[in-house]
Amino acid sequence: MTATSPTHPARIPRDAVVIRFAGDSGDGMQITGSEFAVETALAGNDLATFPDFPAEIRAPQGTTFGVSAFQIHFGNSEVMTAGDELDALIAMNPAALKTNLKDLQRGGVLVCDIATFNPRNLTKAGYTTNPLDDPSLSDYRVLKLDVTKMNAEAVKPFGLGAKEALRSRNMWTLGLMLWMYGRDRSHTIEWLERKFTKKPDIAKANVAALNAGHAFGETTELSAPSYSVAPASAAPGTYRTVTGTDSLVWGLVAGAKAAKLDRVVMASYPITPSSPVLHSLAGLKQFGIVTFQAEDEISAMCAAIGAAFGGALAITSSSGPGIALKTEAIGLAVMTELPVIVINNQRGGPSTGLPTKTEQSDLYQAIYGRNGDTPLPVISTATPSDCFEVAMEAVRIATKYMTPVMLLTDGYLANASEPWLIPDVTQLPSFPVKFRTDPVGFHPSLRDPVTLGRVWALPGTAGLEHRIGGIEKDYDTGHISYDPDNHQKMTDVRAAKIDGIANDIPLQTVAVGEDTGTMAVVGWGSTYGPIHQAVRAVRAEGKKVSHIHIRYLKPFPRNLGDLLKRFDRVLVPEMNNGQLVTVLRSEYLIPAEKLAKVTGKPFKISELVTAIRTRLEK
Amino acid sequence: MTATSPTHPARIPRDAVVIRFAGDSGDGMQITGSEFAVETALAGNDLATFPDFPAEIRAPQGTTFGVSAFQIHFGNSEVMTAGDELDALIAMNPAALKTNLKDLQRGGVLVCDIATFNPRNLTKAGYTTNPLDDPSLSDYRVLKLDVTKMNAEAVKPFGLGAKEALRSRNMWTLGLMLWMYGRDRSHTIEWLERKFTKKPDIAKANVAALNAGHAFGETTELSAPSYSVAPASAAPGTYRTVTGTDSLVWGLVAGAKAAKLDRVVMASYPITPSSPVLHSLAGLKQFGIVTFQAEDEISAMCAAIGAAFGGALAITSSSGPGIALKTEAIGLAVMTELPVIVINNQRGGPSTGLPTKTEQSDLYQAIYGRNGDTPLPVISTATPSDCFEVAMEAVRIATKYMTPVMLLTDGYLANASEPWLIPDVTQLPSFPVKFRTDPVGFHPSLRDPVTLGRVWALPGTAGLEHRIGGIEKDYDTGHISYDPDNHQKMTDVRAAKIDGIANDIPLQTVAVGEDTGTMAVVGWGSTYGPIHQAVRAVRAEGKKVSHIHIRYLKPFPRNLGDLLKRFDRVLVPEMNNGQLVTVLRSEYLIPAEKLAKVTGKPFKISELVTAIRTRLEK
Amino acid sequence: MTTSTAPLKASDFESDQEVRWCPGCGDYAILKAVQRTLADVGATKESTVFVSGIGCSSRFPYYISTYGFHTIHGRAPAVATGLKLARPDLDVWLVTGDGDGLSIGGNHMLHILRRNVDIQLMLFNNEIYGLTKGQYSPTSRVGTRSPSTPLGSLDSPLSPTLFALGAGARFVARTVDTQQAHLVSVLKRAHAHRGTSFVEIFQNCVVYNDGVFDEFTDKSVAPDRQLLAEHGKPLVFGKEKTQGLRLKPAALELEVVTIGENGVTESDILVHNETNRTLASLLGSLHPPAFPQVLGVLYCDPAPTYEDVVFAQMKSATGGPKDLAALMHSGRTWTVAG
Amino acid sequence: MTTSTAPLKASDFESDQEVRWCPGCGDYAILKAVQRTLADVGATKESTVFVSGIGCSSRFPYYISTYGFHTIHGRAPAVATGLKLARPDLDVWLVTGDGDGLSIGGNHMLHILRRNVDIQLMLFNNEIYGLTKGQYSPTSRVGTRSPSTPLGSLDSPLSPTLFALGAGARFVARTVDTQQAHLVSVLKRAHAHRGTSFVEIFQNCVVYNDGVFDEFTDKSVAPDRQLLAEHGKPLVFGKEKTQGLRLKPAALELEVVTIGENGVTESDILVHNETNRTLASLLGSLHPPAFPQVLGVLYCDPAPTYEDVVFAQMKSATGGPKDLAALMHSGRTWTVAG
Ligand SMILES: Cc1ncc(C[n+]2csc(CCOP(=O)(O)OP(=O)(O)O)c2C)c(N)n1
Ligand SMILES: Cc1ncc(C[n+]2csc(CCOP(=O)(O)OP(=O)(O)O)c2C)c(N)n1
Ligand code: SF4
Ligand code: SF4
Ligand SMILES: [Mg+2]
Ligand SMILES: [Mg+2]
Repeated sequence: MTATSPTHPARIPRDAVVIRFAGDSGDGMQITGSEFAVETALAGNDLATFPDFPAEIRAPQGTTFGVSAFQIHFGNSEVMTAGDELDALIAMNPAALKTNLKDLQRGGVLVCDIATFNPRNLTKAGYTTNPLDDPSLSDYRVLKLDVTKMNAEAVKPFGLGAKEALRSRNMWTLGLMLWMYGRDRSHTIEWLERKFTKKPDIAKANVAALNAGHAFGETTELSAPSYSVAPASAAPGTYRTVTGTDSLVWGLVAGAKAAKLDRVVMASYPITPSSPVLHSLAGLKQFGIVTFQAEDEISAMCAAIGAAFGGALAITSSSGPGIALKTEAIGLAVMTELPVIVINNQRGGPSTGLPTKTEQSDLYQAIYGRNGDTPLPVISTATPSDCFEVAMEAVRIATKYMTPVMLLTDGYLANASEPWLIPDVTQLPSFPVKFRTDPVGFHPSLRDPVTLGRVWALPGTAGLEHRIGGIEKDYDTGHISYDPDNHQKMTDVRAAKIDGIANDIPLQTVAVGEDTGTMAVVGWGSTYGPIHQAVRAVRAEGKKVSHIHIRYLKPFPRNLGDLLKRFDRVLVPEMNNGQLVTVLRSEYLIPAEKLAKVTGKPFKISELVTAIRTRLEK
Repeated sequence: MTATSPTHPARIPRDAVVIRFAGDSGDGMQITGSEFAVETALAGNDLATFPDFPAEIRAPQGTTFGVSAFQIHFGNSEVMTAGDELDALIAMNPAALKTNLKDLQRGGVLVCDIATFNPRNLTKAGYTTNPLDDPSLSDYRVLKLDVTKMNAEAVKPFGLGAKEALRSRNMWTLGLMLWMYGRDRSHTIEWLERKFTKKPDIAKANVAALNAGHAFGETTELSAPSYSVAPASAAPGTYRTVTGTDSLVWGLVAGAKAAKLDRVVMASYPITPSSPVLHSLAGLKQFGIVTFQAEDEISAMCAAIGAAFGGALAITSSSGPGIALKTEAIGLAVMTELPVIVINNQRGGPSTGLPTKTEQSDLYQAIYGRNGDTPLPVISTATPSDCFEVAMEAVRIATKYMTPVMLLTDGYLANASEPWLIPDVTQLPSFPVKFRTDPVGFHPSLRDPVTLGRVWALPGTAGLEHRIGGIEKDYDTGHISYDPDNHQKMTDVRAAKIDGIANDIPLQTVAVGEDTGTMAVVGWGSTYGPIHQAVRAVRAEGKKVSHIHIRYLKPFPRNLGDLLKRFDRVLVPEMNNGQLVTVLRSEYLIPAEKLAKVTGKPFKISELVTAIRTRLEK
Repeated sequence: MTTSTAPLKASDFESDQEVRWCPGCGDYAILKAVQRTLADVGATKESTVFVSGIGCSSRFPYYISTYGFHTIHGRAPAVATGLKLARPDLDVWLVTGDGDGLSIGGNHMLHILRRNVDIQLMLFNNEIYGLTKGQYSPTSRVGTRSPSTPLGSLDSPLSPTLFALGAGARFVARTVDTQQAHLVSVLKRAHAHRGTSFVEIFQNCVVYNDGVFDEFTDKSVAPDRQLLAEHGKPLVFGKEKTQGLRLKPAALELEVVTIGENGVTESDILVHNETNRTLASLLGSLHPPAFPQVLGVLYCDPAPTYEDVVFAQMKSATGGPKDLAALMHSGRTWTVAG
Repeated sequence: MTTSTAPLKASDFESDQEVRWCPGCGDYAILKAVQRTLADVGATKESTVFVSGIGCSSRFPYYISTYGFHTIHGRAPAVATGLKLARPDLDVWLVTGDGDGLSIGGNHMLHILRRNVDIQLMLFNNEIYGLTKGQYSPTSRVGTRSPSTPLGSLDSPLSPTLFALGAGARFVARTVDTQQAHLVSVLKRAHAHRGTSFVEIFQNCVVYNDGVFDEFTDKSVAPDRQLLAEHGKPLVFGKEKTQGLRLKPAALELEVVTIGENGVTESDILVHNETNRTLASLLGSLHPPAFPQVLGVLYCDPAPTYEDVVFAQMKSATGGPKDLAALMHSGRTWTVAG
């Protein structure tokens, strides 16, 4: 921790803070934010971050649609969302100000690099007058700094080109913000030196910029005070920050290990926001992981099925439109009873919709979206770190029940990050698969009497030669059968197998509050954070409201119905037009109420608090 | 009507009769049955027929899986199903007997051609002993006739080859059955002469065979009596028999006419049992209908979308697996708000499933099976003739609301046939579409204030140049928009548009019985006939049971909820594992009960009667 | 509104939408060339339609003031086929990328080419998936490092030209984003050709695959690495056009020779015949440095278009019932008296 | 059970399932030939897998006593690719039809060929959709009357050979269902070839397209209408093998000549070189009556298989964390003391 200089007013303590770095795509806001997050994590705060990329690959400089932002929420106790309103906003250019100001709370700190507020940039951002010169910003604590100039001076000694010099502006800003919140900067310096080992001048310049920004805060009388946020109490152990993508991928690796499957085949076709799963796994070849970028999603799903037939842990991942293309083949996996992990990184629909925005509107598709009576298990992820456990569960269920499993996550979780207590690998669950080898009494249609899972018999095993396919098969022999009663029997067993999983998953717990009350706020997926905080808030007002978050969507936990019936009302906030609520109503005949938000953005805690309050008043 | 000869015992009058012609694929059972049906229709009976083809294209002769059958149910009052148990079975070979006997009622008439009951055929059919020689058939009135021999004699004069002679066996049998039920045979003779104009000998031989069979019945003392079935009372007008495929196709042609669209583009990819729709439309080029056999279902759906953009009536048809492949593109049609008729001829699932068997297990897929919040109207056909009206409705809704419409029919209806009062074309509804031409104030996003249907502006129209696509569009301008509130608004308007259709469709009526009672038996699709008859049967026992059959599945008719709530219980028989019942429960929170049959076969009236009775006793 | 009386200028084909490709993207140059072409061929806004799939390239229709349809990934050929079957009167252009058109859309590409639907098909080949941030594509060279192939790609790439010829295309051409004059001339040929005109445009993705075509597009080497094929003209290249292609006797292979060196004369140089499929595929398979990259119209051998035969057959289909009533009364009917 | 010690006989590869093709279907002959081939190459039941799509032809796996997967329509190449990526040790055969493989499955076919996955790919080409009762297919000739084309088909057909060559196939062969000896010899070549061995088998559909290949398969005309190409041998045909193919000088075209007539000698006849893509596509585009139908291995030019390079790259990937714990601890971590 840097001590604040004596001449400087003491830091104002805060429980939690939300700040956002916003600038042009080229301004390195993602790196700036991530580094701030690291220093914050290392300072012992709990935190949550969310990056907001522009929809365009690389929009023209200075345009509003080219703005890239990174938000971080940190505090001295459990932090579960990236935060609603901003305490501080860093706007590296007019466009960044234009697009982000609405989220800054009154009295919040606003840092602007005045050098960028030139007529050209102002018009590009759609300003007719310079907001820095008119009263429009009077509600905020504006720091009008010529970052560009001050930074240029700081880096001058290293003889960088104008362009290069400009590039380090973000480090100057980072330095200032690290000072403002009393964070260390040694890890960032370390990192800069590692990153630019081959270009020592650039490294030095960036470090100088960082220090200059920090020094500026420390030595100047700023019109904005500085703050301190005490560390959060955390369980002992080794931590790191993870995005949903990181922990999902590691969960898959852990799942393969737990299943004792040393060949993993991941077949996928790139699509936003799902591609990072493919990218990460492509970097893990040393784990015996084969990644296959197929020609399309149909091929990816079918390749996964082929790999499963061959005895590998088969994985495919995509997003809504790609999952739509996979549905016919998913039916084949259900019919042939082969284990495949199907990951859906949900994004805004319908059709191409809002590819870069988050949504959870593919639940219907996951549960109902196939021809025929074609049931399969559906599970979902709630937080970035939760993805690890859910991925392992997907592997366990798929291999134990010989079925494709739909794992629903979304674009928000894929990119959001939070600190994670790294698990002890020796303590992780283990569920080794058994391949059939004994030819005596073998039929491809043999089932485990308990799980009803079909036998997994691999090509290459002498005496188990058999044929599978998408046509209905005889219950006893596994041969093609057009027999009416057999079709009924197979339809029933396919359904019973999936329903039976309910006996093999944890009972539904209550995330916050009692298991009875005036209202249960029921969610699934990435709405966990905001619902959690909102329920806490209304409970603080003495309301008998509980938060129930469902991971297992098909089948539901055995006790879910009884649990929900112990509440006077059930409110179901979803980032879709009301999908889980429909399923709950038909399953339990309870008048669950829909609370839909379909804007491509996560719920704000405040929105939920208001919604819960008003419903309770009704 | 042929008078029965004096020496002959008088015909026994019957209200309704079910007979089935069964033989080898090569024995011409379909033709025989169809001809019997025509003569029966012309005799003024109401009737329903159902062909049962083998799954294999052309299975080896004499095998059980090569048996082809044709069933006809006719009577002196409303006939609504192809019938449960058989009054008479014609088995042209041992395999036909083996596979069909179970459906013949005790005391029923069984006609066998003994010539075919030779060791070779018996073994092929899986008989160890000849059933004609053992007591196994003692429950039936068996006519052991050497049809082969008698027919050979009858056709000898025309010097046919042995093969050719054998081929006319079916006409001999037809003649006998026409006599047995007192049907005329003049139209069949007419038809034979037309069919074989180029081969007069064949024509003569077949006519001779027909007459011989008839004469045999008339002149011989048969161990089986003959019957008479009085004509049913029918509304005046011109009738014909239609299969579901016929009336569906004509309904589409009528729909195009009503919409004043003179270009129809039907894009499809062959699949059982949907191909006949493509085949029929391919024969109607003179109506300005373009049929396009695409490279796959995705292409078919996309070509339909392109055609709709161009201003044609766009149609695509498939079955479950093919519809699965279309789902991504269907989302594009929803997003771009273009009218496309999507016909799903349902078959047994999951995956390839039971391609030649009927099922109605694609309702989930139709209502929920897409990524994103992607609502579209779903309507269904109940009987072969009903397909005509439903097809017209699909065209009306699609063009008026600018939306793809899912039309659900099934393999049973596609092939089943019944008499149809041919409508007067001048009396058919008319709903001409209006294409936008005025550039003043034009936006591609303009909507009809009432229907919320988007404007249909065709390429080629000067001043209306615009761009559409699958990315979310601005409500006002139609340009790409990533704006959060706009996405909410567009999601809401897409939902409101579809829900609004409820105000533009007939209120739900009750098919049989009162609009209140102890039980409503609620069906959809091709279960209409059996439910109807079953409900009548239990009502005859004094039970307060009504039959409600839903054509409009999304949205439901406005009054459906209230109507169902006026019954103590709601039973939902479906040829799937319980799909409509799920939708009804979530929509109206009523404890609707599932009655599932997933055997690839239609419900039997008796099955339903028993099911209703037992539920009522519970 | 457009009354489309006066001939339109290239600028008339600019839409009101802000172009959102990365600064320096090759797509800008192609956009300009297409607008120029539309003006030069006297196209009208109202009867011209641009259909695209998904990808950076497929954003194209938004930037042209004609009708446009930004469809879904890989399906533009199917949508365009349906559009032409409904409206053969329209002048349809198709825009696709190497991923959109040859990865997910390969099957539709294959079938529109063999059916020979009358459209102009522009494949923007940047050998990368631009929109999804840089994964390798079916045209990426072996060893391409990308997010999904951190150690280099392994799949041997497709040659769009050879694929199109194998699919039965009747018009196959290649050109380069930055070579405006050549680009426009090729696009005009494509527009003049009736049937599916397949045009592969080498397009530079400055962000994810910058300079991948430099080996033959870079000003410094272009003259020696490019052969601009013209029908009926000898296949020569080089600053002084002293190098040319010669057919190896009886070997069915081409070789590079220099006119004036060891007895080679003009007359030894192979003359381009754009109606010869075999020659086209030989030219299409040449690559620098050993050979020049052959650009221009490699193959053009017109055949009836799909919509022409479809509507000709419809015209000839005069049999069967003429109207709905007749249709419904065809076959066996009976009447119940009132 | 099989211990697969003693070499297996063709009959050992018959499954216990009743074969359900139409009597007289060409598929029976192919089934026999494949069983014969498996025995001859010393295949084992347990390490052999047949993967198919949907169609009459795709029923094939049920009739072979090895492992088998009857997948979904058109997707067999994708399933086979996944299988090989999991299990490169398996000997995989793929069975598809002209509809399954070239209509709905065209894209997967294209990509498995360019990737060169090591399988034997048999395309049963009967120029029709058999299973769905006789609609025309992408290989049906123009004018084919079928349920979906009552007045005759209009789409110009694909040539499987030219398509495969355009896709980058490294092994392309053609043979006929009824010519057992030739069929078996070609299948053995296909099995011996490492990579995707594309074998088009002309197969007669007795029910929906009977006799469509008679013009060159009928006993009476076969010798004069078939040219059985063999690497290194002159391309001759005819009862007395007196007719042959000659390269038209400088025209990149082939012509039929008769040895002994107007000065033509053996030496004028083109010698088959199966490593020459251009020759292969020239031979592939010849059709009776003007030319013979060329059968046999038209092209064979081995390249590394996809799975070989995939697993070689995996072997070489030694960087990065070695185990799960190391992976999860990679990058920035911090410790909270207990
Ligand atoms: C069904 C589906 N799958 C995947 C995607 C994601 N996606 C969009 S564009 C694209 C590839 C674009 O590459 P290319 O066609 O070469 O166009 P470029 O961006 O390079 O111009 C992909 C994989 C999608 N939008 N839809
Ligand atoms: C997704 C899907 N679409 C369509 C079908 C229907 N279908 C089954 S086989 C087939 C074509 C078969 O033709 P081909 O591949 O040539 O095989 P053949 O029967 O001629 O051997 C079609 C269209 C299907 N089963 N699945
Ligand atoms: S990513 Fe590449 S192709 Fe896409 S716009 Fe940017 S430069 Fe162009
Ligand atoms: S339909 Fe044709 S291809 Fe299919 S089994 Fe019968 S003969 Fe063979
Ligand atoms: Mg590209
Ligand atoms: Mg075929």
